[in-house]
Amino acid sequence: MTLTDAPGAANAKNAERYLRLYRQMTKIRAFEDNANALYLSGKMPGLTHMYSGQEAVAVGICEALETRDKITSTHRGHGHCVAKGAAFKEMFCELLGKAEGYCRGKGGSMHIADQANGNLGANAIVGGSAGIATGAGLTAKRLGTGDVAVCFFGDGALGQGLLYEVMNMAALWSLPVIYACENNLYGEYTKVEEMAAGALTARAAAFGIETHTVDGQDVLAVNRLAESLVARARRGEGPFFVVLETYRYHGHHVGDINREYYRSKAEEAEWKSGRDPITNFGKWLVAEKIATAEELDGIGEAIRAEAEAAVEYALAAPYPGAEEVAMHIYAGSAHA
Amino acid sequence: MTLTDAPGAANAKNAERYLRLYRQMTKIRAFEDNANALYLSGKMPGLTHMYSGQEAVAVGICEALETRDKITSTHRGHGHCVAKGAAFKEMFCELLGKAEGYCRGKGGSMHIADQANGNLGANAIVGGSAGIATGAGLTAKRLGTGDVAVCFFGDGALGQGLLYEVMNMAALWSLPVIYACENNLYGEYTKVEEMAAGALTARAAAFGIETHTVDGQDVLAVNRLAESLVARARRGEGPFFVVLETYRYHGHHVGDINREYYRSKAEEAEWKSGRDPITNFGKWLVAEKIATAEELDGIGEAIRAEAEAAVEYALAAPYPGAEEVAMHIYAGSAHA
Amino acid sequence: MRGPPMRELTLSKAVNEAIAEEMRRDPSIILMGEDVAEAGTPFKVLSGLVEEFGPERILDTPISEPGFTGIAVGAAMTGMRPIVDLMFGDFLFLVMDQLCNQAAKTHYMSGGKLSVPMVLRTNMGATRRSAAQHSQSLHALVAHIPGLKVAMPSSAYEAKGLLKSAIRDADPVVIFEDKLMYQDKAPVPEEEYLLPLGKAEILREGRDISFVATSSMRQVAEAAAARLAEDGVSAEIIDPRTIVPLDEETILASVRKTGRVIVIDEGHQSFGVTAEIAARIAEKAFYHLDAPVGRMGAMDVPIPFSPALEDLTVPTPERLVERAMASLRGEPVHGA
Amino acid sequence: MRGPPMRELTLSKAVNEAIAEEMRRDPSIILMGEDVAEAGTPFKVLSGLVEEFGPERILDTPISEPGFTGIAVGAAMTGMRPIVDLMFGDFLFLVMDQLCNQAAKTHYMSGGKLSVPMVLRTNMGATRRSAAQHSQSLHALVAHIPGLKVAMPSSAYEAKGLLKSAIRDADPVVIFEDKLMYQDKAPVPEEEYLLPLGKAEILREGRDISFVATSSMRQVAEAAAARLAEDGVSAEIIDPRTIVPLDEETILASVRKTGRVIVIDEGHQSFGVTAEIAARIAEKAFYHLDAPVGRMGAMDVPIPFSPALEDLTVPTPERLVERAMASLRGEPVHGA
Ligand SMILES: Cc1ncc(C[n+]2csc(CCOP(=O)(O)OP(=O)(O)O)c2C)c(N)n1
Ligand SMILES: Cc1ncc(C[n+]2csc(CCOP(=O)(O)OP(=O)(O)O)c2C)c(N)n1
Ligand SMILES: [Mg+2]
Ligand SMILES: [Mg+2]
Repeated sequence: MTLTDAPGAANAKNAERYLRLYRQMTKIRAFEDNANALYLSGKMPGLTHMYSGQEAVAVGICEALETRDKITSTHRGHGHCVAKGAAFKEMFCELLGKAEGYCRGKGGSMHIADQANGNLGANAIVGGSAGIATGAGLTAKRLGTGDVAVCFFGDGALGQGLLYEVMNMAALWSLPVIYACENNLYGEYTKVEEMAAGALTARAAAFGIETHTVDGQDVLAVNRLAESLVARARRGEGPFFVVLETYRYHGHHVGDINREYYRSKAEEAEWKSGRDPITNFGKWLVAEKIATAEELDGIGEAIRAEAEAAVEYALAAPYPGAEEVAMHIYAGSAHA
Repeated sequence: MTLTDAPGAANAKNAERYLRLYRQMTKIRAFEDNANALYLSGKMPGLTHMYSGQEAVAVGICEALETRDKITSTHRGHGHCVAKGAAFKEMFCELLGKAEGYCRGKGGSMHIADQANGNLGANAIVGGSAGIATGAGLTAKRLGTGDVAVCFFGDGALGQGLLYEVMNMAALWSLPVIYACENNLYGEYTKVEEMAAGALTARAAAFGIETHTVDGQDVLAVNRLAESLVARARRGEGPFFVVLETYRYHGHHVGDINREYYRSKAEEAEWKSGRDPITNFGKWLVAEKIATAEELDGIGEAIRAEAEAAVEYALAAPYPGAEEVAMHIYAGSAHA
Repeated sequence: MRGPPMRELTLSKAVNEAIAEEMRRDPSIILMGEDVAEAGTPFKVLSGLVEEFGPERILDTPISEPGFTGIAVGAAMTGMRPIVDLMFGDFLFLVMDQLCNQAAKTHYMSGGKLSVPMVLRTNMGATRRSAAQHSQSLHALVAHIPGLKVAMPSSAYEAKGLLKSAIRDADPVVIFEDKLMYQDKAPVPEEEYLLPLGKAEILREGRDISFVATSSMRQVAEAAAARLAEDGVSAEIIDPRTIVPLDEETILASVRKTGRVIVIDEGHQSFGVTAEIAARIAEKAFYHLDAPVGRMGAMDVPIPFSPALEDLTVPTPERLVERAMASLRGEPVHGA
Repeated sequence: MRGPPMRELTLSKAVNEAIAEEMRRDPSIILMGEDVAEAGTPFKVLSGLVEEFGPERILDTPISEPGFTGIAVGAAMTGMRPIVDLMFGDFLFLVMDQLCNQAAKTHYMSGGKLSVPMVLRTNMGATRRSAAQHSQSLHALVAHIPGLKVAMPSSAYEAKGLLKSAIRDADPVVIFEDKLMYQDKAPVPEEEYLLPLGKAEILREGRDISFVATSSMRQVAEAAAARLAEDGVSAEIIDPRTIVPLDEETILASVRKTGRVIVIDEGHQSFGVTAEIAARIAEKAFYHLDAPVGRMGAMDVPIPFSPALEDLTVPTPERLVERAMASLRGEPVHGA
């Protein structure tokens, strides 16, 4: 356990913030547990990618953002969505293709977005949102809004040339963008070192971008770094590039069950038992007397109940009507 | 003048090689002078990009290669083509769209290739041949031929994401590829520092690739570095990345006449008078007593005569027949 | 062309005016691309804009087409109205992912909550001796992707009016200017005007045969119609102006009247625009057709450099006259 | 399906066998893509190949589609026969430049001196609840580009025979497997066989109406034909197998016989494959048609995630039966 906020008095003052970090991480875990169950019980169409294990990354970063700040997300995007402020009901509705989903069921897990909270959307093209996040940074700079854009992507996205093109422009134009590389050690079924030559941070340092590496299982470390980079980006000191060292607990997607050929059960067990971001942060909260173990259990239970209720709601919710299939192709006048 | 081969005795032994370097550079200059004149007199269709000023790069590198080694070239590709062993006649025929051109007139200046000499072709997509050169390296490695592939590209091509994708794979797979970045300070009408954040060599170092920077106006320096990297690449120590500092004398293309808005006449004059690769190397040859000034003049005149004869030949040569328009779409059975 | 007398403008100047007028009106418009600022593009279409609007709104980018297109998508999603300048239409292949997987689908995938009001300006057109990678007319590719609108102005007048509409449109619009027409003049009103996307124009009324002609094929159709008129054949010419949305009604009404039609477009014939328009006519005006629907696209070959070959690949007035006569005799008319 | 009794194989296994057989025969064949080795692709199509051929011939790549496609082009130009595995057909947008500007044009641009014998294997097909970026059928785009061949197997039998021909072909071939058919079984001979590119197959003979159906639309056509047979309507089914080259003669002969035809394809209808085939039929069999040529493609909408919507976007046997009946009554039949 390497949680890094100073102990003692200061913490009491920040109790509310700490509990919010805990709650947000717990929400993500609860969301994913339910999504996984929905898939395994055949109630969820398509397939989906679980964020469990990586919660401290999304929460540590998004808690440093305002609603007006923008994020772009990935195929493994539920965590980012919850962390940026989305509600369970609309999220589960989206995963089930229901009309009350954030995208009226048209996007599903891989395209979930939450415009009102500044989430420009998950993306099913690996690295595909690097341009979008950078463009959001350009808007912020051009309009002088002081907004920041965070581009979440996995280690695998380092393979996409687009990322280098946009990081170069972000650097040339000093855009307020934070490139958040979630290194969970694998892209699908391949280890990061088989896909990426050289040091990961060197990929951004090459453009003169300031880079950082942080323990992505330590929500306080992530959050502290994020607070500082966000503030600096608002002042025009961006862009920044951060490697967050983390781990995904599930398979690449919910159907990836037999995975010993590419990673061992021992490795999984090690991360889960020793480096779980929620458990460890919970222990710290108790040790710092910010909450009791019982209070934390209570939080977990309430959130799980909320998630289950949202699932029930979403299961019962209506699908979009057939007429919606031809809606939203164009925002302007209809296609003749 | 910073020519860097050791003076004296050793040079006499290498006289033939030195004169060949001189001849090859002179051939490129003569080719370009004629190509430019053809364009200005309205005899050349389309437009073209002059290599004049950069001769030491193509020659210094290609003289370190065998015929079986491969190169890929750019829109500014005449120099690479000559340096890799092409003949004037077939080259001028190609530039004029004649049937005897290397590509039967179908490629023109921007697609000139010379398969027999290992030139896989110029490319009109900036950075577009980075994959091709790397693929040639993959072939060499897979077949164990010991061949090396050189990918020529301009500083502007550093903007293309493709380059980073393939350099990563070349590094992961230790391919015998040399990425030769000709930094002539401009991409079209824009200075390199406005297009590229950070240090140019860092772009490759990020992948753990060994990088070098060399004076691209010093043919001996270029050649010595190339000899060493080619030998090492043959032994499986590649890939390598080299920045060659150089300058183009003409506009971006033959029609780019009024260019003071992006670069000064003074700058042009400085490079031409102080750093001309042919003049300086000629002086060195004379100083080292490898040739007399008269002998060098004789070489120049013979080459210019050869070029003019080739131009005359090409101007008189026939166009491909109309039936060729539908040939070569497919190498295999025709398109039904 | 009724109303007050109009000045004559080149297509290039008309595009420049459209952008300047819109940028004055709407501060959220920015323009980005390679050498768009001081250089005003290689075609000088944008000269003067950076002087008026400054480098914050007229952004010179590195040679990173996927990157800056992606940035434009993100900027559009967050409040800007970016105009992307893609120097050659052939580079569309580089930006297809950002254009077709991202820009085109965002509105739909988000259930109507996000939109991408951007314009991608590019060009088309062969016979400039620019060879296979700088001569393509690739509009059919983007027309196939739902979510994009596609405009093909056939004159300075249309170029201005359609571009202004495109800039104001809520959706991503790709506009193809024929690079051979940049210096062609046409009357353009002094007063502001917009041309709606999705409304075809009857350029010439006729009784005997309809020509549906896109972009510069208008000139081919007009020349052919003039010659046919000498033989007493009266051809009607329809310019679709936008191929998505396609004003099917205007086209069908013309064909129902004349009973004969030839569709002319400069993209490759197979799987191109002539196919879609011909198929719709053949289906929906079936009982009015007195002859098979004719198609003239570019030959299905990469564009050759040689002038002796290139001119054979595109539709010409001579060939159109021939085919029109064949149609009047009731013979099938096919091939470029 | 005459001759000795055949075993039944899944399409997935048939593809695997084709590759294994060819790799045994020809050492110049290599295969590259994401997770193609140990993982055998997410669809497990390639399982076992790396065990037989080793990681030198079955290359796991980073997530760099443009990069590894470019490398394949270069490898093909220098003596290898690479098979590129593109995990989802939707990623074609990422490789268009390397495929269409490079691979497709190299043979032509070089006047026949260079060639690119490579295969790009990818997939197509919606209704897997994979949403807009993992469901597209983009074969029309590549069919529009001269220099590429395009195969669309409709069964395990065809998948094997066409892939083997594609691998041996001297040109770049793009082969689209329907990802929903990977587990579908069909009889496949034990002995080696090849199916020629450019030869359509009459899957079912009929008198009253022709269905031209690509890929899995064969199943739609077969189901519809079976139902129509109950009503005494005899439908003929043609499977083009390759759309480039297109076996026009077999299609036209069928239509000349039946006088009625519907073209069914899973790409978007507008500017898609149904347009080209319909336009050719309408032109070349004009005097034999008793009803307008019908077209059924996918709706012109991004593929929605929601199961309630997705199924509406693709052709179904029910809708095909309806349209066939309309055609028999002489009514125009259009739209998905
Ligand atoms: C352009 C592209 N290529 C391939 C894929 C298939 N794919 C989906 S997720 C994935 C792995 C991504 O790895 P990483 O970026 O590390 O994210 P993680 O799944 O580990 O969160 C791949 C290859 C894709 N969706 N998009
Ligand atoms: C993908 C692509 N984008 C843009 C262009 C237009 N273009 C041709 S040359 C050039 C500049 C290239 O600069 P650099 O790579 O430095 O080569 P140089 O001309 O200096 O030799 C540009 C932008 C192109 N041909 N291809
Ligand atoms: Mg990963
Ligand atoms: Mg340059």
